[in-house]
Amino acid sequence: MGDPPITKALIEAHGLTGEEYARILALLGREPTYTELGIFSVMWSEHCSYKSSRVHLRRLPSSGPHVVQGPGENAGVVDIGDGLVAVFKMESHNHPSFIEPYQGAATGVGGILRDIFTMGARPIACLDSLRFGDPALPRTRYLVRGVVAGIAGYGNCMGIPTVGGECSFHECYNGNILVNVFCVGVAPRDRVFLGRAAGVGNPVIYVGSRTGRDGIHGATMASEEFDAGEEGPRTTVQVGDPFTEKLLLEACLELMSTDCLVGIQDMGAAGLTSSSVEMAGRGSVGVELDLDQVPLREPGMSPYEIMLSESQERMLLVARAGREAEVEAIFRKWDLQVAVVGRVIAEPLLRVRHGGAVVAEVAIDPLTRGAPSYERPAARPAYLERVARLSAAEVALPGDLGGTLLMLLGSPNLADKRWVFRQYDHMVGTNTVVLPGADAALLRVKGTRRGLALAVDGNHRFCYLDPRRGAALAVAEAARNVVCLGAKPLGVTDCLNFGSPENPEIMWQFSEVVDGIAEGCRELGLPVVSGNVSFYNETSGVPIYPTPTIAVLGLLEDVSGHAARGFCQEGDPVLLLGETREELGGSEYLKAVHGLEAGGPPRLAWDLERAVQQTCREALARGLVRPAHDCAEGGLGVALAECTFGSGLGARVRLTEGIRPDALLFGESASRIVLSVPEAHAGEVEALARVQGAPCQAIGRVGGDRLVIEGLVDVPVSACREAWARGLERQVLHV
Amino acid sequence: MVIARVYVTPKKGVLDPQGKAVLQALQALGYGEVEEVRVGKFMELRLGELPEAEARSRLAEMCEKLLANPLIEDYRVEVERAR
Amino acid sequence: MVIARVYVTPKKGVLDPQGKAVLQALQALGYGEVEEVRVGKFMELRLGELPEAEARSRLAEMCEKLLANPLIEDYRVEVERAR
Amino acid sequence: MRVGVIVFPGSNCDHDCAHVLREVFKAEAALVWHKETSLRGYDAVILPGGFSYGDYLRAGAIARFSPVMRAVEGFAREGGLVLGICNGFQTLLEARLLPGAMVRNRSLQFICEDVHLRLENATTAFTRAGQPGRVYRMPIAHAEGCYIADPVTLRTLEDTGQVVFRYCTPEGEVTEAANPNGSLGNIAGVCSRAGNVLGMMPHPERCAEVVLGNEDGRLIFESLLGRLAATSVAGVTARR
Ligand SMILES: Nc1ncnc2c1ncn2[C@@H]1O[C@H](COP(=O)(O)OP(=O)(O)O)[C@@H](O)[C@H]1O
Ligand SMILES: [Mg+2]
Repeated sequence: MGDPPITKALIEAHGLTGEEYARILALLGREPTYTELGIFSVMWSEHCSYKSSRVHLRRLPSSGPHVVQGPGENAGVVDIGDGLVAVFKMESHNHPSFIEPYQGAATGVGGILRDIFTMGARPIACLDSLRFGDPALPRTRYLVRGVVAGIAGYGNCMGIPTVGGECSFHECYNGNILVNVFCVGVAPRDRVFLGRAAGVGNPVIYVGSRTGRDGIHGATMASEEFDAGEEGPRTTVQVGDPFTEKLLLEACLELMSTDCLVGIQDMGAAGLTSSSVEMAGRGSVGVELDLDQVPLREPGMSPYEIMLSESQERMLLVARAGREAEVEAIFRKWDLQVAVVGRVIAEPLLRVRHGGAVVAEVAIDPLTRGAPSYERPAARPAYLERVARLSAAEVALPGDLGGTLLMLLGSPNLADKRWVFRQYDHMVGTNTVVLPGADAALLRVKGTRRGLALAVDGNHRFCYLDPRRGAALAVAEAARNVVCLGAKPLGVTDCLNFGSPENPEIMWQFSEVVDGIAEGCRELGLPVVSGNVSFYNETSGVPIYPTPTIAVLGLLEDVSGHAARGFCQEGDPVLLLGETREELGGSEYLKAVHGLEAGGPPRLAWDLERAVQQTCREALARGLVRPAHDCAEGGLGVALAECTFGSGLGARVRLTEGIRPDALLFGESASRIVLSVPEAHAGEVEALARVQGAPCQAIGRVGGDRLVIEGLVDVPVSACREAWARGLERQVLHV
Repeated sequence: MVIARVYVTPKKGVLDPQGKAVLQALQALGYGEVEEVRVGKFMELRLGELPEAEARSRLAEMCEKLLANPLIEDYRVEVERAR
Repeated sequence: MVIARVYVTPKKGVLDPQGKAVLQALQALGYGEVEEVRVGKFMELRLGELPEAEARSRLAEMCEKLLANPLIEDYRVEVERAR
Repeated sequence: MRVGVIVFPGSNCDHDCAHVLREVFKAEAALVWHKETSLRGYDAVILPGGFSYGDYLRAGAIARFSPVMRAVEGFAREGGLVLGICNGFQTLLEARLLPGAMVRNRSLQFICEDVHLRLENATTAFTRAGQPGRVYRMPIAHAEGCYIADPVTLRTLEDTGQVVFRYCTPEGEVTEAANPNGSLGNIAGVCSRAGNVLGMMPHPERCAEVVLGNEDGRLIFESLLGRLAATSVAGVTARR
């Protein structure tokens, strides 16, 4: 079976434009071989080359005193003290999860875990950010079940707890769900490994599972939109094997405790091709591969297939020459494949042999730094005019605000997500101090007194209405969530999910979102140390809403000093930090009750945001506060109800702002935190707020078994809890 | 009454982690003669009274929709009329 | 070469939550004619060259030891000589 | 006094168990690779939770044939203390060191959450620090935790006090609603006739530290280490 001739159709099928192909011809000075065409196509795919996003991502701040490794490696690294670093990153697996939810989500977890342990860090936690379509569609239910089971199936088996995340629903995801997974690991600061080849003559070693025909062209698939009618390309489903990955994790960490290793990288998208090329690129060397040595699952695989396979649970590493036997012994011990498949060479090129012949020889630079990079045209979308206006007159005030509160609490986006996270082992590793369901998760770092607080956030509706402010709000909220546990935000990773970059309106959204994130990070002093871009999230030309997912990692010096969960003491004063304005734009309430997605998202004043965060953190650090809870989707009404769920203790509250009652209860003004504090400490907290310049009002007291917001709402806590606890099952899963 | 047996197996070329683990376990147990294992599902369904042809076509539907995952699995159905 | 097929099913009287779930799902999908479902495992093994009788007895051992849990599962083996 | 924690390929609570033994109880603990064939020098053995061999086929089915399991069988036969937690329990069942079997949770889903347990037998080496009838809160995390056994076996277990823990309400009532996985008789843990082998689905190692907000799991480790200390003082530990 010979290679197909290089035709126009074949070039197109590889997602390469005429111009790009012309560049390949010029670079090689000849026609590429079939294998070379495959290599160019995956390396120049949007997924691997970031060709539409690179020029924009540069605008993100990526340095800071804690940063040990910024973007450009498999994951970002920040210093967390005591000689340790946190290694973290987020990845999307949107397209594969839409096609086969279980395996797509499972292999997504597998991929991000490898990104973390490839750097020498033992993963200690995952968080998942999920977006599904209309809950009324049977397919949504099927996808939710499959994705959640897939994340659970992989993460649980690996023994990495999934400690938090988000899960929401909107019809814009009917044809493109989002599955973004964040992972963090911890390593000694002086034992961080990089994806770098070095040392001419050093062996290039393949470890893990055998290579099969799975996922060939996964990277190009992630760079194309789906066509109407079909449920996506059918040839690329990869099946995950978490058991093998667990062995791979242990074997890699064992290897990393020796001094055999020079560089290592997982084989993710574009498999052997991207791992070898990227390692060579970072080390400014070349790599020569002999494909006859690659462990195969099926006989007769062509060099093209071997180079492009996306079989899971594989890593490529460069070891010191002469230490091959030690490396082999470790991987054999763990029953894994291990084979020397090549050498580091001085000439900066990738040379691939198969059956004795050279089947590809390409310079490294044009595949990495020199890959195409586009400043694609951007244009402000027309819809923005239409959705900007929101006239208060259009929004009728509900007659029964208590009933509205119950309805909101039970709506899919606000309801309890226990059905999801109870399928995740969130305690394995015995580090999880604050379990899923809080503003952020909290993990202790063994061997120290420290804790890591983790939160992921993103509000697609805000980003739809105003991409820049929506993105900034996401940064603010994720940071605020971490602060609600008393932690200091240290760094950010993101996952940017968008439609086709070839559409100028999408490109505009993207550029605005990057600016919004950059602004938020600058204002809060946070570096973006890693991230991921997922374009082409559209079906039949209908794109998803622009959806950046922001993850913030925060550090708590003393993990035992974290806040309580919910109201816990009868009689405690309830304080509100920040201020409630008449802002209904983009709220969950407008959408759920009035079917409206309009108006501008809430304003964001950075001075106020910082003052609120500072006050909260300082008050927690001094032990003045029992719980602190961020006020976000669903507004103050929902935030207060959420505070009652733990203990069942209610509250009586009086709100005095002279604004529309629905805005008062359900508006989503930014920069607000609800606190309850022991009576004796209320004055000190108020004084702290004054010093910081944060508005702080005593709005009521904890107590009773009802949530009373004077003149507006008077409902039993048990009714709130019931609506909230059963909402997901009732409205999404229909059980 | 109709009894149907449905056999679901991983598609050729698709990774079968279970099969791989069972193969290694058998070999470690001394069954070196075993060269390959694929692990799938076996389902027995009891259906009410209905013509065989209809049963077959209904079963094929059930497999496509629920019993098998056609993206990664093959299936086979046997139908038998009982009593 | 010997091809063996091993069918493992939950013993009668043993809980089969998977069977129950599949039954409910099928009925909800409109397949009201389905009255009972049992879900088990189906394994295909390829063995090297060995006499059929020996293959059978070795396979019975593999089932007793590993492939099935005789406390809760029944098994059945089919052996076929290929090519 | 030395506790061995067995590491099967796919074990993932091995480090957690060792951590509690070493850091919380200052006891000596060693990880024992599944290819070891001897348990000489250990005073007790823990089979930890996780997904040995990916839980492929049946949970614990493949691990049960690991070389070390021959040693575990011998160790148990001679009266050595063997504790199986979650996947370790499943492995002990597959190895027939404990009676009965596990099938999938009736919800067919993996469940991770705190449950309440009523201590039914406070005479075992693993529960002697507890009070019978007391309610403990511990997390479970499993997909195959529905314990089943034939009626005769069940009867015997009940009659001989081999049921050590039962799922219950916070008040200690054994009800259907308090049963997370469908286990017969709400059984969460059983011991061998001689009492020296215990299998339990809940994870005591996940709730043995103040910082994790729950210390109910200390019961198991305090009992076990207390027993070992007592026997070693008495000089009976000479075994092996
Ligand atoms: N949105 C982003 N913000 C910051 N860095 C990013 C972003 N997207 C990608 N990066 C960085 O670009 C590099 C390449 O991305 P990566 O997702 O690792 O590629 P691959 O999917 O092939 O592993 C990584 O270092 C990553 O952290
Ligand atoms: Mg990567």
